[in-house]
Amino acid sequence: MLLAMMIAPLVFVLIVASRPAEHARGIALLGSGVSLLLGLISWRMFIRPGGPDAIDPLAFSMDWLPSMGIRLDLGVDSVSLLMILLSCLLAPLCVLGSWTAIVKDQRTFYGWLLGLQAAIVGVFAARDLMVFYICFEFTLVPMYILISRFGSTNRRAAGTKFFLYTFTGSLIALAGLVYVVWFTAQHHGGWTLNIDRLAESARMMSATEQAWVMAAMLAGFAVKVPLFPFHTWLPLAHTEAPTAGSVILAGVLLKLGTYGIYRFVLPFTPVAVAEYAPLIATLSIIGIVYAGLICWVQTDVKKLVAYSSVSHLGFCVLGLMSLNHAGLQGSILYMINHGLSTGALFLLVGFMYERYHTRSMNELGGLAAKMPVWTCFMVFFVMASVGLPGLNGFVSEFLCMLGTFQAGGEGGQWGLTGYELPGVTWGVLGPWYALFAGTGVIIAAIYLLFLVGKICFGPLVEPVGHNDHPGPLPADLTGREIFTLMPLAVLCLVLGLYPSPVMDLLEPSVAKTVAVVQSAAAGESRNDAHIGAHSGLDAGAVIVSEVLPTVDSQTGGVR
Amino acid sequence: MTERLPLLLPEIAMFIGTCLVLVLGLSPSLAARKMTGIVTGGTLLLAGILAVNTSTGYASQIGMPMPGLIGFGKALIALVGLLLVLLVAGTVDRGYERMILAGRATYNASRALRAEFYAFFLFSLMGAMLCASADDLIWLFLALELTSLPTYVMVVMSRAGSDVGGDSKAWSRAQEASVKYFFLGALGAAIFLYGFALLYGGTGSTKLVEIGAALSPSAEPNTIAIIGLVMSLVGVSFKIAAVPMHFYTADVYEGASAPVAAFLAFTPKTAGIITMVLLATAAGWGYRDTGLMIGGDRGTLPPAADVVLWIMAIATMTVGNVMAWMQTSVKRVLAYSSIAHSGYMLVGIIAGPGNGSFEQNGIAATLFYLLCYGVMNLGAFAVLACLENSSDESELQTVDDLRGLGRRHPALGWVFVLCCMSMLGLPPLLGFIGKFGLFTSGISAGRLPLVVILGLNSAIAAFYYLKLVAMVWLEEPGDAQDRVRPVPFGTRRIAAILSATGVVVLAVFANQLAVSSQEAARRGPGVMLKPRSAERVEPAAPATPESVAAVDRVR
Amino acid sequence: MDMLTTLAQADLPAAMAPATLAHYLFLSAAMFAIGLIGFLTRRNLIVMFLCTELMFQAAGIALIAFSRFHMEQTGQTFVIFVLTVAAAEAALALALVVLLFRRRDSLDAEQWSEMKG
Amino acid sequence: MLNLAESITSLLTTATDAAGGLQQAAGHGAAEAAAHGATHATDVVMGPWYVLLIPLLPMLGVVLVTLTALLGIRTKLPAWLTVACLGGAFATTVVMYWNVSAGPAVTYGFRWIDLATGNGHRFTADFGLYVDSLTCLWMLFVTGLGTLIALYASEYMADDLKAGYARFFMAFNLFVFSMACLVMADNLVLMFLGWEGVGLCSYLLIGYYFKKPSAVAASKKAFVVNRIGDLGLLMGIFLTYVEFGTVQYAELFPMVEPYVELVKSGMAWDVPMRVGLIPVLFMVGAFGKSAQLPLFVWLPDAMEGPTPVSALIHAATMVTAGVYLIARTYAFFVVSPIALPIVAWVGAATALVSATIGMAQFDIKRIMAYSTVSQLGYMFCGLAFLSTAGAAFHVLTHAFFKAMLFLACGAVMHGFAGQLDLRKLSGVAFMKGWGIVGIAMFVGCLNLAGFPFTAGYFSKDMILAEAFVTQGPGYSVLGWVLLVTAGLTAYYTFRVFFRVFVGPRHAEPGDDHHDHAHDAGEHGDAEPDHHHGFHPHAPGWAINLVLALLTVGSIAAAGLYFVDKENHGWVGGMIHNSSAYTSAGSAAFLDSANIGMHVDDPVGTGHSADHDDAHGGAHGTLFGQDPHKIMYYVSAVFGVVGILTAAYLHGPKGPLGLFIGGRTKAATSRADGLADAMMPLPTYARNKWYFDEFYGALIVKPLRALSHVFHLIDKLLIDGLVNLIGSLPRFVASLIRPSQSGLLQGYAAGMAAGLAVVVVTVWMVIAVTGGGS
Repeated sequence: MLLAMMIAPLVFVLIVASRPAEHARGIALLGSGVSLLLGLISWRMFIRPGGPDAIDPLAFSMDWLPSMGIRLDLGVDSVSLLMILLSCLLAPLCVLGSWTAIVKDQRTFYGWLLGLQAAIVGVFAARDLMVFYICFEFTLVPMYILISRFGSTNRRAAGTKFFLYTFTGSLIALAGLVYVVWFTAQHHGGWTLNIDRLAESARMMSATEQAWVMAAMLAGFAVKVPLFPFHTWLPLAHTEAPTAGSVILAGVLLKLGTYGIYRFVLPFTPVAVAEYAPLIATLSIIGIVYAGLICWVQTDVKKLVAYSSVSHLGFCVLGLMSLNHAGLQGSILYMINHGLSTGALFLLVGFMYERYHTRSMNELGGLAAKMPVWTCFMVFFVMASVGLPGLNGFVSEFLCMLGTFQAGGEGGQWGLTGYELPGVTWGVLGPWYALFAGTGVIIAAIYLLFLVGKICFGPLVEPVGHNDHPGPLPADLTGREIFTLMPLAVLCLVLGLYPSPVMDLLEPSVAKTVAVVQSAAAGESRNDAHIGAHSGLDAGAVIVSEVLPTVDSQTGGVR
Repeated sequence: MTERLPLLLPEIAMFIGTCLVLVLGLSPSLAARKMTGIVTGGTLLLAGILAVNTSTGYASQIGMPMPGLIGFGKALIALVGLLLVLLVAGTVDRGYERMILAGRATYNASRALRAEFYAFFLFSLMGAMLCASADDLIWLFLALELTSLPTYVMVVMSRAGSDVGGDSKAWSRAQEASVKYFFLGALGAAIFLYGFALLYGGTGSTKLVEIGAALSPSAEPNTIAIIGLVMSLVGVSFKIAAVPMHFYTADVYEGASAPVAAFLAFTPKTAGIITMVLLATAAGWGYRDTGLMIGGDRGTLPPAADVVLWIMAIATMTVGNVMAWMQTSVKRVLAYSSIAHSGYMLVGIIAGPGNGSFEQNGIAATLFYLLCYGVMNLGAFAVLACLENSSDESELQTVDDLRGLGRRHPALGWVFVLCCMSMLGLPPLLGFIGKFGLFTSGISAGRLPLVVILGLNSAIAAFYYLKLVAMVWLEEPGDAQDRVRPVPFGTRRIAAILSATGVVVLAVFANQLAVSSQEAARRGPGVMLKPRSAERVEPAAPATPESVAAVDRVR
Repeated sequence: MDMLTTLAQADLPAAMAPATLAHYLFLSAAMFAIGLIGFLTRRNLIVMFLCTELMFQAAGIALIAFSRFHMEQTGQTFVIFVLTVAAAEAALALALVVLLFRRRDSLDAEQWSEMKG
Repeated sequence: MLNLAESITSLLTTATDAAGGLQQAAGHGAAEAAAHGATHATDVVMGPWYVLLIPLLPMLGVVLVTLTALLGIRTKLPAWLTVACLGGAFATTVVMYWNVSAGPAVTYGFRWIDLATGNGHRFTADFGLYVDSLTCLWMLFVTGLGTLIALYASEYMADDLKAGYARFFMAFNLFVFSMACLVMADNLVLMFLGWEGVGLCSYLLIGYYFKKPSAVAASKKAFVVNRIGDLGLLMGIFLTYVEFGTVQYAELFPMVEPYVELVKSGMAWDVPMRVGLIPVLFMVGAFGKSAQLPLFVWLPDAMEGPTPVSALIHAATMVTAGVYLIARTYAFFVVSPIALPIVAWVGAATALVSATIGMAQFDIKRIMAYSTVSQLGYMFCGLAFLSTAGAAFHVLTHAFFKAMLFLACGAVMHGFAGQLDLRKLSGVAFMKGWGIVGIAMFVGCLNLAGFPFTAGYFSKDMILAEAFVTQGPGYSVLGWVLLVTAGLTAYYTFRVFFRVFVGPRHAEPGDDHHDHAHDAGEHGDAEPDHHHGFHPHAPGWAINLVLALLTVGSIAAAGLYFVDKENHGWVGGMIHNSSAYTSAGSAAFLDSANIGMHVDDPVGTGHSADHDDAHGGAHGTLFGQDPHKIMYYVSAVFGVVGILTAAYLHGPKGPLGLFIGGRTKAATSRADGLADAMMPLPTYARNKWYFDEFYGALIVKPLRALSHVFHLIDKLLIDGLVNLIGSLPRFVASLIRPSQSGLLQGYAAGMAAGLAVVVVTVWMVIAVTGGGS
């Protein structure tokens, strides 16, 4: 099934390539629709009754390069599945959103859009390290082309910077990951690239090794997220990218970084994470505040939204660093929610750009008078982005901050006695982190309302000469555009008011990860104190092997 | 000595083919002369088939140092050679044949170069093949020289008639290239020859196997042999265009015509890499193949050689990539990038064979990468060979000449982009898989800094490859690009498309190639290292039964 | 160092006594160095080529000396091959030199420095 | 070994917990609701299903109104739909009130945020409604006033039928929904949803006239300032969860009881600091939402919104959310030794400061806004003085009379084209058709001024008396401050009445001649034709009806004081049965033990309005008398003096100026001379003591400058660093490039040098390793 989801877009790429350009968008819509359909079917199959022990029809496994241990190994847990669903949802919306915006080279555009979709599914579905990495890297190409070929004036520089920055980072990450593979081969039963098996053995690495491996992996993932101070490529890329590119970039590609942290950094190097979580959390908080404040002084709408992504994903990383259930669930929800709301914001900005051909806030204002429907959506998604309770952003932001706040039972700000409090969990952060991150919520309100106040409200300002050249589009949104935004709006509302199905789905996976991280890291710190560092590893190993099967059998673990 | 003959069947076939080509080339009939190319191709095909059928078992029986390498190396050379044959079509005699057809000249056997060109072509490839079947320094020396000498001539020849077409600059450049290539080549040859002499002096034998025994850790310290070994490696690095012997590369590739540059980027480099692998294996790398279990002794390079190779690898990668960053000429970009690729391959040689399994085997990774490199690099050069300026039939010079190639000539554009992306190491193309092998083996050997530098270099490389890709694919062609037209040699296009196909298809089916290169990297059982003293045992892999069992990979 | 001293003090046959292996090696090294320095300093292509020949022959001397030292023939065989190759190179070099001289009426190596960077 | 075993055990526990959580999560369904309710504390019963209608009906209103907008209906239909929905909600509330039991009841809606947190606990914040009498009290006036004001707005907003009518009513409905969530939530997080939801509606409605830059700025300011408070509240919620492991009221309140007991037994300082911090954090939220110092600056600006909005949201309901929060979580406040004193001081300071500002304003709506802030200060003081009932009663009476005052002002504004300047209006009550407005205004003013025997009089007295009864740091000083403020309130209230509603008839229309405020931005620079052909249009039936009802209501509200005398009035009774009482009742013992530590009698015979039989002990006095008894007279004196002052300074000549007034023109009065004499204080007060400028200079501007600096840092330093690293290869290349000179000998020299380096390296390595390999 997952394989079909990877192949289907590729088949449609071939069809796009073989048909005339004017059919490209229709075929692309069909293709992305098919993948959405497949995604929904997968979801149905995933949540079917029968429990996790039943044979999983989604998974796929095939030898590819056995001499390098590379297997085409696909499977999902709930986290991956949700991310796949998100990308499946955004793909047709991107096609619809670009329906009239892309006029030249439609085949290239839509072909690569579909190719990107296949790669993204691959990233999330990969159970094999190399399949993950291959897809992870391959996403760069379509994105590079979308930015560099279909972007605005400074597109080439933006595309190159995007490509080189993330490529460099991920090569270092590859070194770290391969080190883990080698470590596994040396000490734990031979050469394998299976992510779960690697995770099990990676945890046996010494604290120093883990720290280095974590640093290497973060070099790849932190750039992708992007975590402050590795974020400077993002505003540039977003500003220059075409609407669909921005949507996918913000909606899914950035999540590859946080997903990477969740999938690799946490389970591979729990001890190091526990040690350096305060540092990473501090960086994310700086990012939240810093990027938020920068948003406030932007004049380019898209750049503002781009910086807001930096700020928002700070919450996401913060949640991951809390290393507890609430933080992790919040973080994963955040990935989805940010994809929905920021994706929608980019679509909206794109629709506006199509009409006014400017993104400068100095040339625009009071568009509510001309585009009431657009304004409604804008306010709605801005509120989702601000984290208004009742919409999706709140749930995830709340949980991220809650996770951060309550984390700190041992080595964190609650101190060792923290366990006496019912709400304190294991972790190394604490209330101060949550408080400082919380200022980001205020800042988000400041800059996003600044944005809305400037371009939606106030006296009408339009670019000079705008009325002289009316485009083919009506002043307000067309039915197609509303249709594009509607699913996102509905999902924002549903996930804001009734997130429990998603959260229940996430709970087993997250519980497993948390158990793994906490047991390894907690084992390490206890043994550090009493037995000494080296034997601590063995103890951690024992603990993990004792605990994991238990968790597995009860939660289903990874499918 | 005759027991070696069965292993030399490909070379013998090639020699016969060469003679045939030389004879055919004398014919006044154009059709017969055109047959030379076909005969060359046929010869290579035959050699390739013979190479594939080389009996590794037999080779190890007669004590070849690396029995698997013989078949693999030759097959690899024949395979890429076949692509090269397609590519070099029309390199020589183009203007002359046209004059004959137009009746402005009559056929004169001493002016026609075609036969000689193909003969040299085959000789050079034969030299590279002989390297693969070498077990002796003398053999190695002769094989290397046989590889190089024809190439000097080919560089001059490649532009011999170009002033007829109107491109007088090319002719002068070809001469400059050949001067630099020949003289520096001689200097390089002298250096590795001197190294060979010292190696012989230090060990008392020219046999690689015996040299290896003399250099083994348990033997007496042997300064002369070590210096000889290092000098040989440095001298041979001329062939692979590695620092500090890389200076000629860019100028020579620029001066030679694109097909010949492609040839230069592959054939001597292959010979050089094979030589280095043989030397490194002789001087330290080796592991015992103990039946079911692979593992145990993986040997070590002499520290001096290790340090020198380490420096060379880093310098080569870095110099190649940063210099390529600065270039405006396409061929110079590709030349410097080929320097960088040599640096990558040196990483594999430094990493050594590990426990013998592919993913930890640097030697296998190097050999595998050699194949990848051969295919993808050839593809990039092939695109250049497929295009010319309509005014004077001169080759494309600057990167800007490629602007909008993907729009004007989509097929060539795709080939170029795919090959560049593959050289960049972008998954899932062939180059990535090659580089992945180097990555894993380097890390397995505990060479993390080296691997990280390799990674960073790939990133630097990404910049200029991306520039090329963007130029070809993303830019709109301008008026200046109107004069670019495809050359009238269809086989070149076939070569280009074949290599691009290879970049994709071989990646999918890379496993067989990986297995073969793993076989090729295996040291013959007849040449086990002498047992070493206890304190030399690598602490990383204590040879307990558990760990031995652990290394037996679970797939 | 140890190897060299061992060699220098080696108990050689009486006929060779005045000249030890070390002498030959120093000669060969000197020739190699002279060849190298000559290659670097002379501008004339023919002289430069001769310098490379000098380096080849330096290797040859070393080979023969080692061959004698080890009391076996491989080294000498090697030298024969070296000479052959040197001859082939010489032929090539001469052809090239003629070609170049025709083009530029000069054999100054600096004449050919159009391509750089 | 022991450690190992321990850790294994603990880990196994963790894993099991996680699994347990899963099983719990697995089978959630309708039946789960019952189980859910059952897990609550024992004295909490399942609530009836129909209370869900109270939030749902306004939500239905949102949907229906949105549909009308989508269908392009341009009639008053949205207003009628709103009135119907809100009326339905009100009716349901009344039913709820009738059926409310002694203890709290929880009605379970659906799962919202519910997850295992891995430490053996779950974080559960579902959509559930917690109903006790406090809920009923608040919901009664929220839905009741909501219905009335919707009716009023149906006429008031009629000018906008073409443009924003549906938008207005959608936000209006959404507001009532959010308010219902806020008030009825059974947990802190759902309460927070309502809390932020009302903020959103406030934002949308303040910025209703979105073409007016001032309205947009005001809406933004309101939202952002509220967010600052919200952050405090959020942190408070987190801390609550950490401390108690739950955020559900039903589980929470019993857990606080032990601490209350602790305080009762005189060990107030033994309560953990964290617990004491919770109310402080809640307080920050309350100060933001209820516009207390230092976060009050948004409320006056919020008057940019349409007047019905000001009446409902910014006077009657939303701004009392802070009071509600404190009342709801009163137990936390009681156990904290610092929380209530802070509330008291802040409340009193706010009351005084905003009253002084209100005295100097000319915009009648702003005067009302400042008076709202001031009255909210009273309410906070009431809470702080342990008089939850007084505070709640004041909330109720204030809701009625302030809504009425606003609506009356709104009627004026509506009738005189947006004119709000009291210098340009006079004698409005005597114009044709304005009678009801005048009466309503008069009754409202009497209430606000605390004129004897009005509802406002009784509710204010309850608070004022407690100031002298309750022991606390400087509470008696605060009592005097509040008394003076009461006088000031009376003055500025009647200043408005005397200037605008009585006296010579005069009216200059405002800017919004025909098109109402809606297009104010567009003809800002057009020459307004004020005096030509302007006829004020008197309010229609809807406005008059609503005003009349409210007038009756606010007069009748006084009667509530005499119902259920045992509990100090009907409101007291309501409080008595709610969570605010459970604690406040205990808190009756507290003023000595907790706040008044220095007082000798710790056994606890302190006072509260809820506790009238405890008068015998050591408590404060006023003029040596029981403050409860004497306050009726004292406050009446202050009120009357304030009114008389207003009459003297602003009243017109004649009986309506109580024969002491002397004003003959609309624009000037005796106060002008006095103001000149007091310069510059009136100017300062008119500029609200430069709070905005102060914040601007101290926070906003530096923050904005910081943003610019960050932007520069980002562009130059961080991106510059990236680019620098990016150009490193180029730099290296430029170093290497000379080696590629193109000269044969140069290359040979390079090779020779390389060889030399290699040989030297080899020698060095051999020297280091001692030869060999």
